[in-house]
Amino acid sequence: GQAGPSASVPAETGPAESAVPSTTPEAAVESLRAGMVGDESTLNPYTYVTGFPGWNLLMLQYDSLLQFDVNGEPQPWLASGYEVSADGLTYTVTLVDGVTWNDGTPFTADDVKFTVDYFQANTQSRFTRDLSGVASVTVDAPNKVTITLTSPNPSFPIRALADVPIIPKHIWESVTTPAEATFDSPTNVGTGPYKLVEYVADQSYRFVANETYFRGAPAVKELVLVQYADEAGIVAALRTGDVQAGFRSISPEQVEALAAAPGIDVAQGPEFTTQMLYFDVTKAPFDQLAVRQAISLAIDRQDMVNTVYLGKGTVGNSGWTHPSSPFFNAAVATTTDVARANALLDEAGLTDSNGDGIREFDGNPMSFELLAPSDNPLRLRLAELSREMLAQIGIDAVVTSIERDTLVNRVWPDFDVSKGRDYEMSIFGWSAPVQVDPAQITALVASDPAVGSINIAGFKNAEADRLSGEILVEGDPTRRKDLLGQLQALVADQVPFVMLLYPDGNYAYNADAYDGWAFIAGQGVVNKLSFLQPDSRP
Amino acid sequence: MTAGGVSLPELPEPAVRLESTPIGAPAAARGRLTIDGTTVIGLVGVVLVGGLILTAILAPFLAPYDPRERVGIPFQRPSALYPLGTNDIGQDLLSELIYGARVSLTVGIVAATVALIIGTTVGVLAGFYRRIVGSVLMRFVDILLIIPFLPLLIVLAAYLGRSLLNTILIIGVLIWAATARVIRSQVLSLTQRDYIRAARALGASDARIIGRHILPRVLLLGISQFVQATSGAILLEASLSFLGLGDPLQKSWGSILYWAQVRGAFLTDAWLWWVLPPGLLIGAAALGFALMGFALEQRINPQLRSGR
Amino acid sequence: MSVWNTRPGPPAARRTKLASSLDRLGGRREAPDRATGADGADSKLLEVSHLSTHIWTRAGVVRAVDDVSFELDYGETLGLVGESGCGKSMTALSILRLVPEPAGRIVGGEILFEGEDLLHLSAEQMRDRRGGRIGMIFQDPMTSLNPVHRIGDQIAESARIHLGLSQRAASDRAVELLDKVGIPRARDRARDYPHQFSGGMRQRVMIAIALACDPILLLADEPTTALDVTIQAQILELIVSISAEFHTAVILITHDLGIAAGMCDRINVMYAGRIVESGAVDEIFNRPRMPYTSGLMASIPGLSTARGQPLRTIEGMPPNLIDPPAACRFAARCSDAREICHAGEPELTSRGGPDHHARCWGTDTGGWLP
Amino acid sequence: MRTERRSSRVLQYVLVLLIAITLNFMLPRMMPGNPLALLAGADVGLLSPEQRAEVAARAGLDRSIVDQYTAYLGDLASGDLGFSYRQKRPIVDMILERLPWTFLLAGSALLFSAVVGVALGAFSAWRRGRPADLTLLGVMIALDSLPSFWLGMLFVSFFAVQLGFFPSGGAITAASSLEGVDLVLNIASHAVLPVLTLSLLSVPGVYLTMRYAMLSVLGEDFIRTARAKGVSERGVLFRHVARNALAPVATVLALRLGLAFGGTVVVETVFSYPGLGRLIFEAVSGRDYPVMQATFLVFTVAVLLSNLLADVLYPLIDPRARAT
Amino acid sequence: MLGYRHGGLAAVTAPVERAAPVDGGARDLVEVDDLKVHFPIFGSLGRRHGDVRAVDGVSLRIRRGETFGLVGESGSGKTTLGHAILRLVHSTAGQIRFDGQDVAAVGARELRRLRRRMQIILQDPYGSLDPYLRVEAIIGEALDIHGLDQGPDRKPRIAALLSLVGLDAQYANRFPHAFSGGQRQRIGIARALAVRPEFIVCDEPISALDVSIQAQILNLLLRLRSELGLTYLFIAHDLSVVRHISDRVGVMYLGTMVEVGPAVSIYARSGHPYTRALLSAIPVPNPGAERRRRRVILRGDIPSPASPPPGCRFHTRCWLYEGLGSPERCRTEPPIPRTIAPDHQVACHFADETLASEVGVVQSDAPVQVGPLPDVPMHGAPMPGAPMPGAPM
Ligand SMILES: Nc1ncnc2c1ncn2[C@@H]1O[C@H](COP(=O)(O)OP(=O)(O)OP(=O)(O)O)[C@@H](O)[C@H]1O
Ligand SMILES: Nc1ncnc2c1ncn2[C@@H]1O[C@H](COP(=O)(O)OP(=O)(O)OP(=O)(O)O)[C@@H](O)[C@H]1O
Ligand SMILES: [Mg+2]
Ligand SMILES: [Mg+2]
Repeated sequence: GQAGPSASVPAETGPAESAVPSTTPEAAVESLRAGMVGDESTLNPYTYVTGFPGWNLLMLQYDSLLQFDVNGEPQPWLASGYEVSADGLTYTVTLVDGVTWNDGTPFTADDVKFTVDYFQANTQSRFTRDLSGVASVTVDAPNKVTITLTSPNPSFPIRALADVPIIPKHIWESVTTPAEATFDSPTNVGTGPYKLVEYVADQSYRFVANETYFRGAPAVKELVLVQYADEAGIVAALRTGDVQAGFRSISPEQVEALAAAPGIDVAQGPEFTTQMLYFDVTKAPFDQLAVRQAISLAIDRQDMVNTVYLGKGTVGNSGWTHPSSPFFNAAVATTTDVARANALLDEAGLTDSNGDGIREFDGNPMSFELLAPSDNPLRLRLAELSREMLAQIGIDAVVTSIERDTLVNRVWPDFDVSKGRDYEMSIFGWSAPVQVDPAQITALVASDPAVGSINIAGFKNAEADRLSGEILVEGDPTRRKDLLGQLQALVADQVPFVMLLYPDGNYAYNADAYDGWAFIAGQGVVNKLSFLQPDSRP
Repeated sequence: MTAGGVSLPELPEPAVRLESTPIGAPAAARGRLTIDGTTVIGLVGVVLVGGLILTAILAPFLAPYDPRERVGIPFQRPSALYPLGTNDIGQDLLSELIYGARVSLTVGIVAATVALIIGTTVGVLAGFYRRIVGSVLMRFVDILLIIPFLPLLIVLAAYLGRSLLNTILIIGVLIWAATARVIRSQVLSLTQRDYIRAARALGASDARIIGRHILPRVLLLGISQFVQATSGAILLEASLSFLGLGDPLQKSWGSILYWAQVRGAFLTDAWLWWVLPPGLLIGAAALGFALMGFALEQRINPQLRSGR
Repeated sequence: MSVWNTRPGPPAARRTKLASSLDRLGGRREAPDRATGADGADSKLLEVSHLSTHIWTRAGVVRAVDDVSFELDYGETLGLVGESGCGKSMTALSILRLVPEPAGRIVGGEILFEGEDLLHLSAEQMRDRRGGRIGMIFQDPMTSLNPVHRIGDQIAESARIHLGLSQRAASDRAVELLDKVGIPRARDRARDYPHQFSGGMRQRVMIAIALACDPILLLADEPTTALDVTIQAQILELIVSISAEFHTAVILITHDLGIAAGMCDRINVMYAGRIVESGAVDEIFNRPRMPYTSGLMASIPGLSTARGQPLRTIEGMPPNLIDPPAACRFAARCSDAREICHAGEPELTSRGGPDHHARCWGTDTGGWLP
Repeated sequence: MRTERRSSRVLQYVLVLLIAITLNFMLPRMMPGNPLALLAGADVGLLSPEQRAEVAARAGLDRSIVDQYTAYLGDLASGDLGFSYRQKRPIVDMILERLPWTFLLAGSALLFSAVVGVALGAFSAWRRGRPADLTLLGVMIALDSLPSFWLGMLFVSFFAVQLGFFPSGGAITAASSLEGVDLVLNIASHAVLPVLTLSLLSVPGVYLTMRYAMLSVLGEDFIRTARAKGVSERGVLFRHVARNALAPVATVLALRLGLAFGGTVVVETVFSYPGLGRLIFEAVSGRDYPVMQATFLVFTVAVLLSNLLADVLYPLIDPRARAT
Repeated sequence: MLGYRHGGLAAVTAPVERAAPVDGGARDLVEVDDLKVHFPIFGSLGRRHGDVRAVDGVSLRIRRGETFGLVGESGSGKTTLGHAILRLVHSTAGQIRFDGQDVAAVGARELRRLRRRMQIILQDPYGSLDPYLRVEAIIGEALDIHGLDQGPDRKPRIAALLSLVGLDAQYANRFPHAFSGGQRQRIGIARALAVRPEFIVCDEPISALDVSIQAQILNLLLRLRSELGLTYLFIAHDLSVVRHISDRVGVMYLGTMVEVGPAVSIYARSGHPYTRALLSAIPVPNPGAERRRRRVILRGDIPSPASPPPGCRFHTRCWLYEGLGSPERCRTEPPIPRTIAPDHQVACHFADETLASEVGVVQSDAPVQVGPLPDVPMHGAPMPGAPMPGAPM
């Protein structure tokens, strides 16, 4: 699934092209009902379920030290500012004054130190990971903390300061097993713009506005989230007026139909999730560069965007990075050329010697199993289209639809790339954070499992390893961008995987009911900015 | 739920007798109308099933396009070119529907065959070797019948993965229990028949008695069970496919509905040409087999024919 | 131990204690004098004439009862004997208009019961006769009782329908009847269900049901065939004593000539849907006029037949009732058959005694009818 | 003999329950895929091996299968159904929250189909062989042949989306502070479509059972006895035929009660109804082992209880089964 | 092997091999000693609730060439006894020897050989033929199992068997449903005869038939016996039939043999109150005799064979017991069989009192002459090879 973004996009990239008109609501909306899919449990840092929208909803009640603006750049929030030491190891953070928890207790630097210590002591996969590089936190003053890292980490503000919710010491210090503690209205305490007042499992959440929010009272006084079994449920409810917004990206085929419905608008924008075609490059014939390049050339990415996503997506760049990313290397070209692909294969001696339309390698037909997750219709369709396109270059892809978890287990056994892999080809993709933090490209290609933790293709390239090492420690933004550009070019040339496309986010809502949505690139409209008065937004 | 398909109820120990009514003894009273009605019902079933089987066989000649080929732009409304419009990636829906008959009917018939084979074997063994083998087998059948069916199906489908073969096997393996029960009770009563005793007295071996006297007798009953199981299996395949537990890449009626569901067709006008036809066809196929099964059962079970 | 003599006494009018007590209980209408009938000595209790009942089957129309006529006097016991499938049960069911519909239908004739043609009664009126004036006992006591109702209630149901008794009165009456048919501890047993009774006891219950409203005619369709020989004797004794006591006329259907000989005043022998011989019991047994009747009797190894000697037999089997021959229906099996026998069907004509009729081309004197 | 019969019956149920419990434990574990993703959240791939091991240990997944099994049995015995991986809440709570909804759906549907099915079945048997019977029979068999999800989809599409008569999903308008009659009406309007779908699909079963049972009773000898007693057609039909047909029909209905639970899976999915059926489907697709086990168990117990009910009911209706 | 083509009827069914009696022919063909057959009653979980004592300590001898008649009420264990002799049910205790061989002890192969020498004819002519097989297959099965008359011999042999029982050979191609009850019973007899047995258990072979047909079958059995030298165990509940065909008669009650003796002796001077009751209960087709007869009606029903009454099993229904003032002996002490006439044993404490009673004594009435009897030779005399006249259909 998707995960909440924890990285920034540069200022020059606008949010969504079809930017939501930012009106200034004169009076706050009394109540808004939105549809969602799947239960997110009691919505505290240890119990929320998914990265999206779980984390996004969690952050309605909690705040982090930094907050993304609509352009996706981290801005001061609970922290009024921070300074980084020259060696990149020490962050000195100043806090905003006068913030209180929604139970009335004042927010102090102790809460920040407590939060870091607590997440380090009690594993919460995302936040513990974010904070794993922190050596120590010291409280310098009630509004000042110093955070010391073990090694320089240029991504620290994006991945930790703007991502980790600050939790109240006075509540959590007595909690020993956070994942099993029962959280309810009195214990669900945060500094955020909303307070969760009612949770009916599998049915609904009710948030009420925190009228004394330090950035000003929210524009929507009551927010009700209604759970539906699937997207269709939300769409039906939007049409019948049961809800006024959908907290889930609508699939492409519904966009036009919904946009045409009276009163309903659709906010569209880039989301940084990816759809990719993977192969096991440790196995013949995918270990041959010509084969990989031919496959990349054979795939008509535009056709996929048009057919499967009905145009609601961005064509994949062969260098992997989204064109909207500030680190995008515009020099990396993506081409479709079936003739050249065939020529490449012919040159490599992989010809169709028996005339059955399928090429052979080492006497074996180039026929491979192409895995696609059975619960993801769009990926299944991408697999079908891939089969069709590969057939043109004499490669026979047999599409096998298998259980998502089975697929993951074969492609990525035990989530540990050092354990090898058991597949030939697969449609796969990553959640938004992987794309948002530009440094994550190293995780895709580095051969050292500690760095290339999601290198599920088994790609191994000395140049890629070298570039990766440098990117991870380079503090200088320009130099870093240059290194990232080099790595993208290398990926485009070596084809460790085929980047197919980036789907768009499409959020339907009833504009008559509420129109103040803020679309954060890579994150969509489900965020606290959407509910703050425009002047309260960063 | 669609669990057993047509649930012709199983009454405690169904008294199924196959003997032709002895000459001279008053035959079970039969209403003329009932007989005619049963025949009509059976014929309707035969026509439905026959029509669909013919469609499946002649699919390449009947379908305007190759259902795997993208022949138009996605989500088209019906037109002269595409009588039922196109699906989400531009394949012709009518062609999918016609080819879908192949998968749906195959799954139904083969799964029912699997069930028939297992059910008959278990039923005959349990009925013939009543004591130890029989009670062990029947306890097993009891358990199979008690375990919540759909959940088990879902878990098995998830475990075994998606392929046509697996779908067939899962359905077949789960629906034989009912057949086994019916067959067993028939065998139990058969083994009490005098002609079995006579064969024993002649020195016939068990194998001979089963092969020559028992199996032919349960065959008709087995066929009626088979026909009804087919109806159930077709519905199960559709349900599994719809829940995404079948193979969505197989062009079956159930998977057409799956795609209609996941691509939101029933929220738009498309339900008329994308949702309605496959559902009706599933219904028609299940109905055809159910009607045939019903008519067969009426013929076999004299209790049903009586009543004055 | 009870040792008894089969014959009821001379058919003198007797009202029993039970019968009169029932009258008191139910306050039912007074029956006409049962000895002679309402209209004097002339009229019969039951006059069946030209009754035909057909059954439609896939193979064709089975003429189960084909132009059957007979009479029954008040208090008389009439035996209906013949081979399986000859139409005995259908005849009885036709009288009650209980022929299995819609396959079976009475297609003609008239059934005068106490002067009324039953075939012209409304369904409502007919129901009133069933179980009221006419009781019936069926062959298989194991299946003829409703398994889910208490014995007492099943007996009481009749009484409630026909005598309009209250629940209480009806169940008292049921107990009384149970006692009458020889069920010990009747009051307790009335609360039992049929499966708690043995075959013989169930047949007693059936008799109690049939007698619940003091019927004037009892139809007994093979009431003992399903029972063991010692139980058979018990039931036969019961029927005899009850019919004598209530002065009920009985039509006893049986294929056991021994039973017919012991129980009946008159015998009708049926063959292939027709009555082929009828007469007083002694006439039939001592001077049978129809080769079929004598053949039947000769086929039974009696205590007086020579042991180990071949018996006389009737070869072949009865004709198909869908398409019976236009000739004497027995001709094909008759060892004495002549040309005429195969040519046309004889009428049921008077033989010897005034009340002895036979359907045979042969004459009393051994000659042949023209 | 009677008590012995009963005790052996109970023994049989215990046996089935044990096997079901074991199966429930085994089946989820036989499934491919790793529950770690769920336990650790979406970012599992970014965890270090040590962190992963810790997460697994917290869920007891590091122990041997035998240990896990005995722990599972022990917890069950103490009424503890475990903790959801996904929702991180006691499963007992989750099930208790959902049970009433499923009861509402399954119960109303069963009631509805029982009344309609029995009435129509009796009618059909009474008019046996006539056009009315045959028409009804055909309609019922046809209804029985329709896929439930499809019918549900059409209902949503037609009654909810196109016509807007009923809500398209859910059990109650969420977070609406309704009270009294409004609340009841709200719940009722949400239940109409799913109940209708479930009912339409279970009416044929009841109908066919009733018709079959009545027809076989009609052929029995004792019906002839009743007629010979002068019982009216109505009396025959009600006092004798229906009374005898009741036993099998009641048995089938009791058994259906258990099945109705399982039958809600598809309908609850189509109508986003927050019942047990949807819970199990969600648990299966989310690999929430403990929830799967617990819901399986609830379904199994439901079926067992309904079997027990049928066993208790049968002798009450059919005195022959009361044999001493 | 004798050729069916050359010999007469005897050749058709003569046993292939006839073992010489072990001790010079003096030995009885069937010897049953203290036989018990109990059927366990199982509960729902396979628990045993008790036993139905279908046969509970029966001893009898059947001599070569004789017909032993067995009567008794339903459930008294007649069928079970017959089945036990053929080892169609397992005997719980006791011994059964056929021609000196212990039937219970032989192995499967030997059992097959034994079953060629003994056969059974079943009561229900409708249930005893597989309705799915043609007559040829039904009779042929007997031949196939034992590998008799295979190949070209098979067809004519089946035809010969059919004509032996009075059926047209062309019927071989028909299915059983095309036959009447009597004809079916003939097919059943032909099947039994196919293996050329010496001994046949006739388990109520005529009870299900119409009177007219009963006589045909009885005649056929009589004829076969005389021609083929068969030994019968003839089970019936109709005493007059048993008397007609049997040399000796055994009377069973609730799993025990209460009286055994020559047929004539049993009918003339029965020493057991139960036999007397049975005799008195037979209705005879003679109104005069019926009118004069004194009957004894037994009270109550037959007790359950699962819990038979103690002492004499019959005492609960015994008319004599009542008449004698309910002596305690009858309730406590099972009667030991004793001889009251040559070859005639009775198991009753008060056999003498019974003998003295008039109850159930059959008055010999003048035979009802109903026409000339067909000219059929007497028992034992050979008969020409033509089938019976007047074969049906
Ligand atoms: N329901 C029926 N359908 C078809 N034929 C029937 C039916 N009932 C009876 N018959 C036929 O009607 C004829 C007369 O039947 P009926 O029952 O009156 O004979 P029966 O003399 O009572 O014989 P049994 O001694 O066997 O009772 C028989 O030929 C029988 O086959
Ligand atoms: N296979 C069996 N299992 C259990 N009980 C049996 C079995 N066979 C027979 N019995 C019981 O054994 C007793 C004797 O039965 P059997 O058939 O030998 O009696 P029978 O004298 O032949 O009676 P009938 O005259 O009815 O044929 C009966 O109570 C019967 O219920
Ligand atoms: Mg009859
Ligand atoms: Mg017997």
